[in-house]
Amino acid sequence: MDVGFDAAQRDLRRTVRDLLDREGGAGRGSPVWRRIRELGLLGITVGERHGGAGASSVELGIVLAELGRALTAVPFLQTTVAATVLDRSAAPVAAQVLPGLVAGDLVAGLATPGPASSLPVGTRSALTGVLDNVVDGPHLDLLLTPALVDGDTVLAAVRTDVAGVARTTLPTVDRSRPQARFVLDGAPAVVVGDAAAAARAVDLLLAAVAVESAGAARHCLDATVAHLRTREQFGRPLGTFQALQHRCADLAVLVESAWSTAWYATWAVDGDPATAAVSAPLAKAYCADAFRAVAGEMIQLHGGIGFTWEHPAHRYFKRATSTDLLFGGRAWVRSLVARRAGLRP
Amino acid sequence: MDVGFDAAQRDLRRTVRDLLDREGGAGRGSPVWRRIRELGLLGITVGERHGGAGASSVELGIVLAELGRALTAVPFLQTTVAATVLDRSAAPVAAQVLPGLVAGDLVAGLATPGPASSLPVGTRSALTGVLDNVVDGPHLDLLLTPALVDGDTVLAAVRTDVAGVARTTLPTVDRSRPQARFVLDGAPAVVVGDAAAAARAVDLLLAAVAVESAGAARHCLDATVAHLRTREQFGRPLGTFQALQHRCADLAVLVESAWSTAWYATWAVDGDPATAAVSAPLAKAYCADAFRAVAGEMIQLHGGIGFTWEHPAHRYFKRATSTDLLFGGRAWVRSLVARRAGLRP
Amino acid sequence: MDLRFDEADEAFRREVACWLATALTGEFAELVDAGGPGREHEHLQARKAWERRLGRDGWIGLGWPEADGGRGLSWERQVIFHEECARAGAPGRVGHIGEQLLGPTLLMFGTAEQKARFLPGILDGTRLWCQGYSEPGAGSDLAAVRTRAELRGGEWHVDGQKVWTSLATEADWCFVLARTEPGSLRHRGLSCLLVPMDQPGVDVRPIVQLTGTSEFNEVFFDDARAARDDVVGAPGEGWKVAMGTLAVERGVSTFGQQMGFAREFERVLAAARATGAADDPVLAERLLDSWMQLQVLRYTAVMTLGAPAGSTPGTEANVAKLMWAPWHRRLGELAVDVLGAAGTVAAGPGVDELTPAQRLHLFTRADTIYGGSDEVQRTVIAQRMLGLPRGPA
Amino acid sequence: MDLRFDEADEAFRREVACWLATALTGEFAELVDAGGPGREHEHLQARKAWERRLGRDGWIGLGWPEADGGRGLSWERQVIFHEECARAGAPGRVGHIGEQLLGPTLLMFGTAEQKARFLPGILDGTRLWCQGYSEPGAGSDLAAVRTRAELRGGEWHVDGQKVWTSLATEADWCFVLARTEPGSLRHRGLSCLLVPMDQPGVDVRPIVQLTGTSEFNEVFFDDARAARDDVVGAPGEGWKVAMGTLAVERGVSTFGQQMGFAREFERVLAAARATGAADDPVLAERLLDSWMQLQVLRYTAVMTLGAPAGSTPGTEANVAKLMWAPWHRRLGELAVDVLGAAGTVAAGPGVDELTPAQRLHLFTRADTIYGGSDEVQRTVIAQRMLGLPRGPA
Repeated sequence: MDVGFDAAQRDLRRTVRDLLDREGGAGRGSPVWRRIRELGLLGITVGERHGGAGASSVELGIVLAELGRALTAVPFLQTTVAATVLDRSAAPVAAQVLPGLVAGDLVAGLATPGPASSLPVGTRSALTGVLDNVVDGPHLDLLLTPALVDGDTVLAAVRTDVAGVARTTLPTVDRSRPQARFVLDGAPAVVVGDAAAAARAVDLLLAAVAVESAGAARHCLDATVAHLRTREQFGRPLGTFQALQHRCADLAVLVESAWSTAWYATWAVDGDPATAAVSAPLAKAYCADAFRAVAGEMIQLHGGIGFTWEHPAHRYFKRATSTDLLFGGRAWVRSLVARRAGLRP
Repeated sequence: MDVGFDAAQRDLRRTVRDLLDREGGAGRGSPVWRRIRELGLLGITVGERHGGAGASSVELGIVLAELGRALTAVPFLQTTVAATVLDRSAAPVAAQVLPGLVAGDLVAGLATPGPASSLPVGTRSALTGVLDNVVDGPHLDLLLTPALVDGDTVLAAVRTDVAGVARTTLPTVDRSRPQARFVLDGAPAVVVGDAAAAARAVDLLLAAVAVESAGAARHCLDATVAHLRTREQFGRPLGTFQALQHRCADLAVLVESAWSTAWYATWAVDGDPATAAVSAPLAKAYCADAFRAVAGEMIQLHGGIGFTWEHPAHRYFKRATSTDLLFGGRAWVRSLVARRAGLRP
Repeated sequence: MDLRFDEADEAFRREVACWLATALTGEFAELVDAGGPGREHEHLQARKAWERRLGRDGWIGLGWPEADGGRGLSWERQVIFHEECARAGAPGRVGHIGEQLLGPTLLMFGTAEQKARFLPGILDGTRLWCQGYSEPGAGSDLAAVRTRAELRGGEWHVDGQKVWTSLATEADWCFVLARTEPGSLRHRGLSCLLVPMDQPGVDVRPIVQLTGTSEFNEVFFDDARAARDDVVGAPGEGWKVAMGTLAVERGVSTFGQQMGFAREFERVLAAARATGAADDPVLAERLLDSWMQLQVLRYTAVMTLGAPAGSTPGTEANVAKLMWAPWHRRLGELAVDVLGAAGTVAAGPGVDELTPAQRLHLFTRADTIYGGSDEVQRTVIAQRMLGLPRGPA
Repeated sequence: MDLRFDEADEAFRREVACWLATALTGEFAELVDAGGPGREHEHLQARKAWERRLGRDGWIGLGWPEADGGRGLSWERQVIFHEECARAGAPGRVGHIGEQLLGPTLLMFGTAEQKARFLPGILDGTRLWCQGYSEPGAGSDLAAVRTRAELRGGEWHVDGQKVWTSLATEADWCFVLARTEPGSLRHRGLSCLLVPMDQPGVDVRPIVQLTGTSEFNEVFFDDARAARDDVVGAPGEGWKVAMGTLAVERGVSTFGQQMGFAREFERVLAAARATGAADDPVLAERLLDSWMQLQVLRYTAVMTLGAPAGSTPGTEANVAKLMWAPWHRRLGELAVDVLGAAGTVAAGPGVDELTPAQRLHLFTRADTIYGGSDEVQRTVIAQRMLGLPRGPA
């Protein structure tokens, strides 16, 4: 067993953190996106034959945790998850698009997972259905989605700029996570994987969301503790008040355990895929809860200032909410855990 | 509107508290039961024509809250609830047994309520079925129970010392609340009320349990606060530690609101019976939750000593648990609220 | 004990309901459900007109003594008025700071001359007030007030900054807690001054909140002036006056607030039924919890409002706040949770274009902070109600 | 990062499992699931024999240095041993205080002579220890220890009272934290003494717990004696030694504890299925929460146990305790709640005749108190892990 991060992984974290501290913006035209492309981070998990770095899900998680911490609004999570999925695919389309994804010329992503009843249906080359609340939808050139073809679940790829695909950008409360609705009406599609590949893609997505959220939750705690150390009321730092200390301790337990759970799932998607079927949805559910709790307390423990637009607390709070409600939502993700753990039929 | 207790009600409370501070014991042979009989408290709600005091459910609640506070183990709640129910009944048996109940020569009680599927069935004069977990069952001479007769719900009375009734005393964790199981096998029965009377009887029972629990919960908080005021650790009273102050404040909110809710329901069973259909089960559910929470914190905030047999904390904790699990249990009582409030079909 | 309104009260309820049904029409029809916490920016001109209408028809100062221009009505009737207003969706008040905070403070501490000058403008709904207590360094710790006022040339010169001042953009006057004895510490040396807002030394800057809207403000005083006599209570007794103001916050209006909560709950329930979330067992349980707690809020208000003084002196309001604020915040969470993914989609692209559910979700985060944070309420309850001893320092 | 056990470790796992399958038979068959917290009173003689069997076959001191008689195994193998013991239902240890607390303390602070005298009896399972730290006035506040010891006539004379001493009735020796410098305050002037239990000056009185059983004891020292050299560390350095002991509490045994928790959870789940409670949506959700949290406990133990030292120094154990203790307490609540009314009926009329579910429900109330209460853990985490400043006094 080898629990820690190695030197290269620690270097990667430092590099990404430095980058995100320096560069800002949102979306595909932003300076931060340009630097992410330049550093080759988009191909981090993609095999070298497609121009990637061939690293594992752990390295991907390191970048995601930092993006969560900074709440950077770029389509990195979606693109790298899609690229990882395609890198495992034998479909010819994978080899065609992967260089563009690695270079950042193309942006791809997964449709929001959910119950089978919401999947598009059709043939192996044309799909019909509605894909709603697709995260980073306004940016996507390529959309991956589980679909029902002749009664079987497959993983399909759909280009977004073709006839048969109508995209509507949705306004969002969490402005760091844009969304679109896609209406597929006999949209041209190619199959890139079977039902197992579709399930693994969702597991990867959920683990990625978990580790991103864990990074964000950790930042909420750090920022809150820093505030309490310096802000004075009643003639002394707020952080000396025992009631607040004890609440921070409970948050620390939540953050530490969410962090461990997210990393376990992130490692498992590559390191032990069979167990990821449980640990990935479990991590998503647990980290979303933890993130909502700590972001809520971040506002509360900052007092009035935490309630202003100017202070970043609300951005974490809105991100935490969207993390919980999107990606299948709370009930569906928990039902995955319950069924896969054998707790429910 | 008249919210407070009047002078006579305050006198009653003082009388009962003094009595319970002085007299102890458990069950029908105890000194405390003898004094309760002597004071005529068993007939508190019974009309004067049957030898009672003709007071309202509020006066009954005053006695119950004190019994909850002291955790006195006598079949008062059951007997007075049964007597109140019978006092409203036109059945001849009511007039026959009420003088005995008022005098304390007879002890009666209601079977634990629950879903209709668990009711005994039969004719208007003979019932068959199992009545389990009957509170104070070992003491009861007369048992009231809703029953199904020709498809209708009625309220029936069954003597416990006759052929066709087999009683088994059950050992209990909460030793202040004995139980028995009654197996009725064509047991002789008389109908003492219709379906509405059966429902009102259950509402009264639930309100009575609520106000008894509210009294007990208030005592748990009082005792815990008293302990924290005096017990020193780290060179000062535990009660000066802010984290403990804030937890006590949350308990105080729980206790105050449970107290108000219990009194609202207790008043409503006589003062506004239509609303008691919601407020009585709601009060039982809310007060049981509050009582469990405050009794659990009573152990925690007393530290090791609260974990010993010698300290009374565990008796309140066990009583709180049995309060929640008995009298229909948590899910059933909440489902009553949900249905009667129109939240669920 | 009798927890019902009597028949005469119920007749009064019908009178209020009839008046509202008539009045909330025409120019005021658009005001149904407008205003109030989280929506304070809506329809301000019409709500000011509504305030004058209330005053004209005698619905302001119901509980004030008749000698002071009020109607001297019982607390039951005041409750009924607030309940019926909430039930009818009458708009959030813009005059409530005058009616419910400054007015009672003047009734307690004001001189006859002050009452004669200031109460009529409140009662007829023409003069609006805001409250200048909190400061950037004095939120939970009000005694840390640093705004100072000096009596020079026959008038008070006020300098400092207030914050979280609701409706400061609309108010004609502000009652300001200021330090009038230089060098005084904590609770001593403070005074409560009545300061006109329309003067060069007063600058109001709205604070943009996490909802993208503004209803709280910063108020800057830069050599602002107040008349020598416009101090409530004696100079230096401002702490006593401020505590008096805070003690009257909430009370009979609680019932109206709860009626408003019930309307909000009904909307959340309707959304849950529309989306099918009401059939999800976990959400159904949360809806039931929320509804039950709302009844508990009401039972508790009924049982404590009219309770004989002295049982748990003065802490009923703290208990009530610590019940409703977290409840309301949880309702906000439930409001978006029953919508699921749809709960993340805004009403439009503007930063302030939120759906009612989202506004509830976001704005209720303030409930546990303003008007005495949950933490302050807990300390007050622990020390004043339970008698737990203060810690060191 | 690789969070799996390697193949050689898995081979070791099979070896342990085989040994347990063979050993837990015959005279030891009755010990399956016996003992441990809440059941410490069960089968004591057989469990003492089991301890000697463990020692004979080399299963005590797996992680101790080979030079000190241990086997010098990796933490992975120690984890595996604890996991397999729990999986097989091996009985609660009676020698764990010696192996897991005193032994490591002697390895850190003991002299060569002390190690030679005391470690073999622990390793062969023949000498049992108990821990004399807590006192009636020194629970959470260990520095308030008042038991005193004085060096007179070449030996220590010990007077005082300890409390919450597990297995004191069975122990041969006790390590006692005592004040050896008269008039010393708080952390100073304490020493850690090794005191034989079988002497006239030591009196053990069992404490009857809310379960009706006893596993904690009071231990009274009335001029009890300890040899001059039987002090661990220098006289006066007892605080350092005691803190060292507390720091080694828990660690690899956490995994065995979690495996035991999993067995308890399975029993609760089975009961819920048998009663139909598993179909009640609220209880089903609580069962799922419990199961998920149990996985989180394991993930957290995996990720922190082997983490490089220095990341969050020394507070992993505090985080772990604040996770498992409330979790276990909630499992106890769930255990009776899934039984409903039947959960209130005892196994028999005796005060200690509880069902396993009831015992879990009642005994887990102690989990959040002993071994550092939740409150103490929170303060340690806030100040040592998060770096929040101490308050006044």
